[in-house]
Amino acid sequence: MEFLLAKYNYWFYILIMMVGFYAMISKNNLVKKMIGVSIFQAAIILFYVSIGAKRGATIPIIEHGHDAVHHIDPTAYINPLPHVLMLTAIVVSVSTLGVALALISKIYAKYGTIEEDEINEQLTDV
Amino acid sequence: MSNLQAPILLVTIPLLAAFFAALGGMLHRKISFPIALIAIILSFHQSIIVLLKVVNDGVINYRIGGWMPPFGIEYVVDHLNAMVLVVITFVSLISIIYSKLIVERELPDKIPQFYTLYLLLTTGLLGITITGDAFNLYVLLEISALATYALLALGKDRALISTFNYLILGTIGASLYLLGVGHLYIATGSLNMADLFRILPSLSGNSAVMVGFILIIVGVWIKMAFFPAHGWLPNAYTYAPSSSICLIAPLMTKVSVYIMIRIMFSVFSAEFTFANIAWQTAVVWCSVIAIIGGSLQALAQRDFRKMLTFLVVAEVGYMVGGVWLANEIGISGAILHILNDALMTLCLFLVAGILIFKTQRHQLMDFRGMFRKMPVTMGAFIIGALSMIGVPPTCGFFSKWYLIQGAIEAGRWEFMAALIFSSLVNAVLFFRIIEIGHFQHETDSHDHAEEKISEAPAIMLIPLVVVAIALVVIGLYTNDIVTNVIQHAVPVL
Amino acid sequence: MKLIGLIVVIATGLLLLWGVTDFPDWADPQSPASTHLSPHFLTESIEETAVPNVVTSVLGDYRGFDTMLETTVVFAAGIAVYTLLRRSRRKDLREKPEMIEEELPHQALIVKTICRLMAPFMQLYALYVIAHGHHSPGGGFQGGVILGASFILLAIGFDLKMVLKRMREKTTLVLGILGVLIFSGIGMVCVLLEKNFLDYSALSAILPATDIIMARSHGILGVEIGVALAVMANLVLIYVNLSSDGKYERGL
Amino acid sequence: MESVTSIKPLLAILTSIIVVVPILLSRKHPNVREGWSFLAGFVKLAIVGSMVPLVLKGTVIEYTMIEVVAGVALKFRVDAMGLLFALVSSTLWIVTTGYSIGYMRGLKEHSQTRYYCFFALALSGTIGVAFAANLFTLYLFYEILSLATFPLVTHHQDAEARASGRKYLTFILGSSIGLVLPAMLIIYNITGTLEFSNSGILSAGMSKGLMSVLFFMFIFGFAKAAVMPFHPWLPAAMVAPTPVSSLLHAVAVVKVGVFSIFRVVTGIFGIDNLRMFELGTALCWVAAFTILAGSLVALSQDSLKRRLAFSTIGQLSYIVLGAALLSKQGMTGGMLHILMHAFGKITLFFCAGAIFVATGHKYLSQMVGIGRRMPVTMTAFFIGSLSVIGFPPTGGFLSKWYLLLGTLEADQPLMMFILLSSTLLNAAYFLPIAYKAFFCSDEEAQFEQKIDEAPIWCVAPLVFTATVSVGLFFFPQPFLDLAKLAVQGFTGG
Repeated sequence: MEFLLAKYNYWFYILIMMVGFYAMISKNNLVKKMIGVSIFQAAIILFYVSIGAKRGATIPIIEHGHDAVHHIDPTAYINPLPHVLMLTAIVVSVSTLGVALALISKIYAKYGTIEEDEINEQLTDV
Repeated sequence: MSNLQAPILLVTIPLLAAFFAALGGMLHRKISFPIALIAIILSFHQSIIVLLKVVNDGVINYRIGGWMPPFGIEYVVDHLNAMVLVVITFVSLISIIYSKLIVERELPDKIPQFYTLYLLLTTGLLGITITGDAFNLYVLLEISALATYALLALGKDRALISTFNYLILGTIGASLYLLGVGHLYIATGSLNMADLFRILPSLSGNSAVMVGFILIIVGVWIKMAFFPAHGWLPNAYTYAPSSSICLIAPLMTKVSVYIMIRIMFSVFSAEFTFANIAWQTAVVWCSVIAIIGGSLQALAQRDFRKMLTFLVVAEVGYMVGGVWLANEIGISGAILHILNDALMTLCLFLVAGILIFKTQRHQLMDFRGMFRKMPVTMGAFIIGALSMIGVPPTCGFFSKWYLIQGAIEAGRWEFMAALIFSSLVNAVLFFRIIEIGHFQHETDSHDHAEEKISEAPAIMLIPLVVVAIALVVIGLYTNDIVTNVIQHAVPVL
Repeated sequence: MKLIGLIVVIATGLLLLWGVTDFPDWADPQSPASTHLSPHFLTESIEETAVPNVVTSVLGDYRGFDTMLETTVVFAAGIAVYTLLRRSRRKDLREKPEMIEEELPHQALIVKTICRLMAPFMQLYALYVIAHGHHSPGGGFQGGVILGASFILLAIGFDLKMVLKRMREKTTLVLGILGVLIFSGIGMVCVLLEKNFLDYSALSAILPATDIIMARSHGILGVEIGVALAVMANLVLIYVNLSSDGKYERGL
Repeated sequence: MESVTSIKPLLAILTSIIVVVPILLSRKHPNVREGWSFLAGFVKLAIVGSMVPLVLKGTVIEYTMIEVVAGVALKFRVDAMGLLFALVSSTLWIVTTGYSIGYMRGLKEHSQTRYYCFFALALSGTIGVAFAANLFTLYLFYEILSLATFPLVTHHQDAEARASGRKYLTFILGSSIGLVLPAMLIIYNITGTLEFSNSGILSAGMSKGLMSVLFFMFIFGFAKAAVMPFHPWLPAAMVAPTPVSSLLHAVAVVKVGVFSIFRVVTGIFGIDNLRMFELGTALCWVAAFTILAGSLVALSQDSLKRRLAFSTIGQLSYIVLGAALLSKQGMTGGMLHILMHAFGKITLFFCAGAIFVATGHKYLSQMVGIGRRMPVTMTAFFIGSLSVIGFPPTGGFLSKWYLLLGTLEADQPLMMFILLSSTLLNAAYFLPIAYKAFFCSDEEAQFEQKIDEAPIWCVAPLVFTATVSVGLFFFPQPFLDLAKLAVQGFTGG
């Protein structure tokens, strides 16, 4: 129990990620697939941000930064690096989503549907 | 500290040019081509400088922002990626010249966008190759991926839906990679490859590290279309516009293979990677299936481009299998094959592009009478085909040579058999086409009046001829390439 | 297919679970991630860049190159969407004559008014977020997104034409390019000043009365402005194209 | 053995590659075009001939171009055996060029430029094999020859040519990629070199199983030697124009096959090893079977060229047998037979072609009494037959004599019996042709008693080769010296 609680963030990220992953693989609707992708990426972000957490620490903005040089205690602030990385990852996922939606919108214009099986039917008919 | 700027320039020149191509394109659509061309020529020049420097003086480290790694991002150029960089810029240069007319015909109203995306893709591939930071690699992976999606989706027929599938799988692959990097980060606290390499041996047996390794490798496999995750590639590449496929098909899979090699040996170590014999065997068998399956599928195709895409899948098997043979010769072969396969795939796709440009078609039957109509194109085609089959002195023979030597050394007869089998199938594939080109005429075969030669324009033909000549020259200089470059890139086992 | 999917998902999940067993506990101050790199950033940030917000200094300077590339990602996405969707030929525009005349947004007076009132404040706040990123949570991305959102809000509240009047297609494109150009341009200036790429300390040579440390701080600010522009413009670009299907007419 | 470095071997090979350019340029002027072919022929012969005195002194001429893989170079080495073969091929190229003029123009064939180009290329391949210093170089030129002869074999570009071309490539290319290539790689892996050495490069310590497998991979892999069951391509290739059949499928291509076997037997495996493992005897049986079966099948053929083809299959195995006997006299005989059979068989093919040009007949049943119309041709045919049968005073007698001595020396009386019985069979399928041509009643005769020969360009070459066949009986020097010298080298005597 102790063990489970100590890492509960990580258990949850896996759970969320697998929900997204399943949607990506198994959903028939292209938009739902993209929702899956978004969930998947959100889970990764959760994972990274969890890495950055530190007990008893605050956000990584140095207090009294512009006062005279004084000792800074690194344990007082959480790890900034994962946050930086995730800013990037968020942007990437938004970009991917944008391009994917553009594709879906073109697919819809061409086939009149965004259900994968119906599109495949049309393709095999030709 | 004024030091060599070539490593960063070769990436940033195409990047800046992408922006200028987009800006210039708004003024006049014809401006973007010269901008892109000049940028890629400069980048090619820089990559050669880097290669020579590495060969003469050894590894180059470049600290971006002047920060010490692992705190800042670092570029590391060693023998392995110096070679890949030259390959990328060379292929990019060849196909940008080649595709000028095709772009003007295929995408007349999207010329500036095309060149912007083209340059971004080149930047992405170069950056992936040169970076020494695991997370930076992910960002670049996404740049190249986004550019690829857009370029592929401009194609005809099924291009949209197959690009969408590629997008989903590509995103899964990249996300798994990112997740894997996260696992490494949580276990080590570092993102710099060299730093990871230093720390990881002390963490042997850590399950987070193991999972990280598996995630990264699987992610990269999906990206490179390695069996069994190869399904997306043939369709995505078949329907792509021929202007961009000459850049994408030769490079994307090769760069992914490069990432795999980089991760296996420069982040993890050879001892870690090859610790488990069962895994090794499984991967080699997968590549055997990829090679045999890819070849057989190629045999079943009637569309020239689709046939080539299945060959790309088979060639991925060559490289992955070669690396996982876990001996120096096999790995040398795989690295050599990155170079050789990029060029031969390029050569064949250039031929496909010319065929489409001239006839608007790309079935195998459309090669009818081509030997008479386009002798130069077909000459280059034959050289490319021989290289695929593995006939000396073309370069394809030599990478096969090393790969088979590696297979013998490792006692993996199944891999050797697969390679020989694929050579034979390739021989059938290409001679079938040569036969069509040689025998089937629209007119009577005993017609004395020579049919008019109608070649493609010189701007398309010259790049093709250059590539064809390169195939032979590189073949002949294999030993120099191996001793000067590749030998230093292979980890000591 | 669904069954295979399920199996793959469960297998992956189990693999990940196994990986977690060797993770350090959540929020453990002694975890490698918290002890390897981050103390350096936390303790040296002020000394080396004069930026108290460590996230900003890492984002803009230590890992500035990542940030530049992610700006490029947004740009790439913008261009990709634009390339895929934007219709320029007249023929395409004439297609699809059936447009459902949805009058609702035009009549929603309350919505319109609130949107109109909100927009300037949002933009002001966005500028604050960008400019104050050195000292408080915020920075180019966040500011850029808020800026972009203000335009999108207008587009939803009114219609696309209203936004396009204020921010033309060309302006959007130019701003998007300009943003990434500012970033990479600053990087190149550093190279021209014979330092490494993105080494802002080189800027002290051309900025009046700045030492190396402050040059870094200013460099970060310049870069953040570039990021903000690029993110705003490209988000708007993506939105406009997606919502009007590349016709730049009506929107949602 | 002392060795000299000289660029001559390379020049000899390049002559016929370079001449392709002027041939192509002068395609509009047939006389100039053929002039170039002649010129190249004489230059080549002069280069090859100029090396004779040196080699007869026991010197070896070497030239290394470039090291392509560690320990394996593109390297030429002229020794007695290679020079003997090169001398034969380049002499006969000139003769055949003359004959081609008569034949191709006589029949108004199409695509003559292509024909002469590939002919020249094929010759380069042949000389390259003759001068190869290692297995890699040999393989390279072997493949060049395979590919260069494909357009020649399928010259007519009709359905029959297509089917034959397919068979041709399947056997020739398939066996060389599927069998020779892996065998070569395995040997490289074991020994680290591919250089031919007089005592072989494989050590006696190898397991018998592996050595036998490798050995037969080579024997069957060099399918150009047409050892059964890898022979069907040869009769199929007879669809080619007769000059092609005569030079390539009596001299260049098939002799390259047996020459390669000779090289591998002596230079790779080494006579002592083969003796120890009794592989020579095994090969003897394979060869013996091919000799008898080839001769028996030849008896039943009505098409003259097919009969000649099966006769060739049998005769080639004489040479293989010569190698397999592993005795001094036997090898001398085998090498001499390369020469003797070449002149004899080419005469016969020339005659077949001349008959076809003059009368349009291909089948023996249509040639009764043809001696009345074409006495010169049929006399030459008779002499050629005698030489192939091995009847004095023709050159064929000498080689057969040495082969018979070889069987005695090797203590293989059964082989001697087979040789003798095959001689009877040879007589049985050749002599009736000549007999019926001259001695038949007026009712039987299908031709008028009026001399109407083929054009002079056709007849002169065959008269020449027939004369040489006889002449070689009286003046076998310097060929006999070369053969003896070569054998001395292998057996260390």
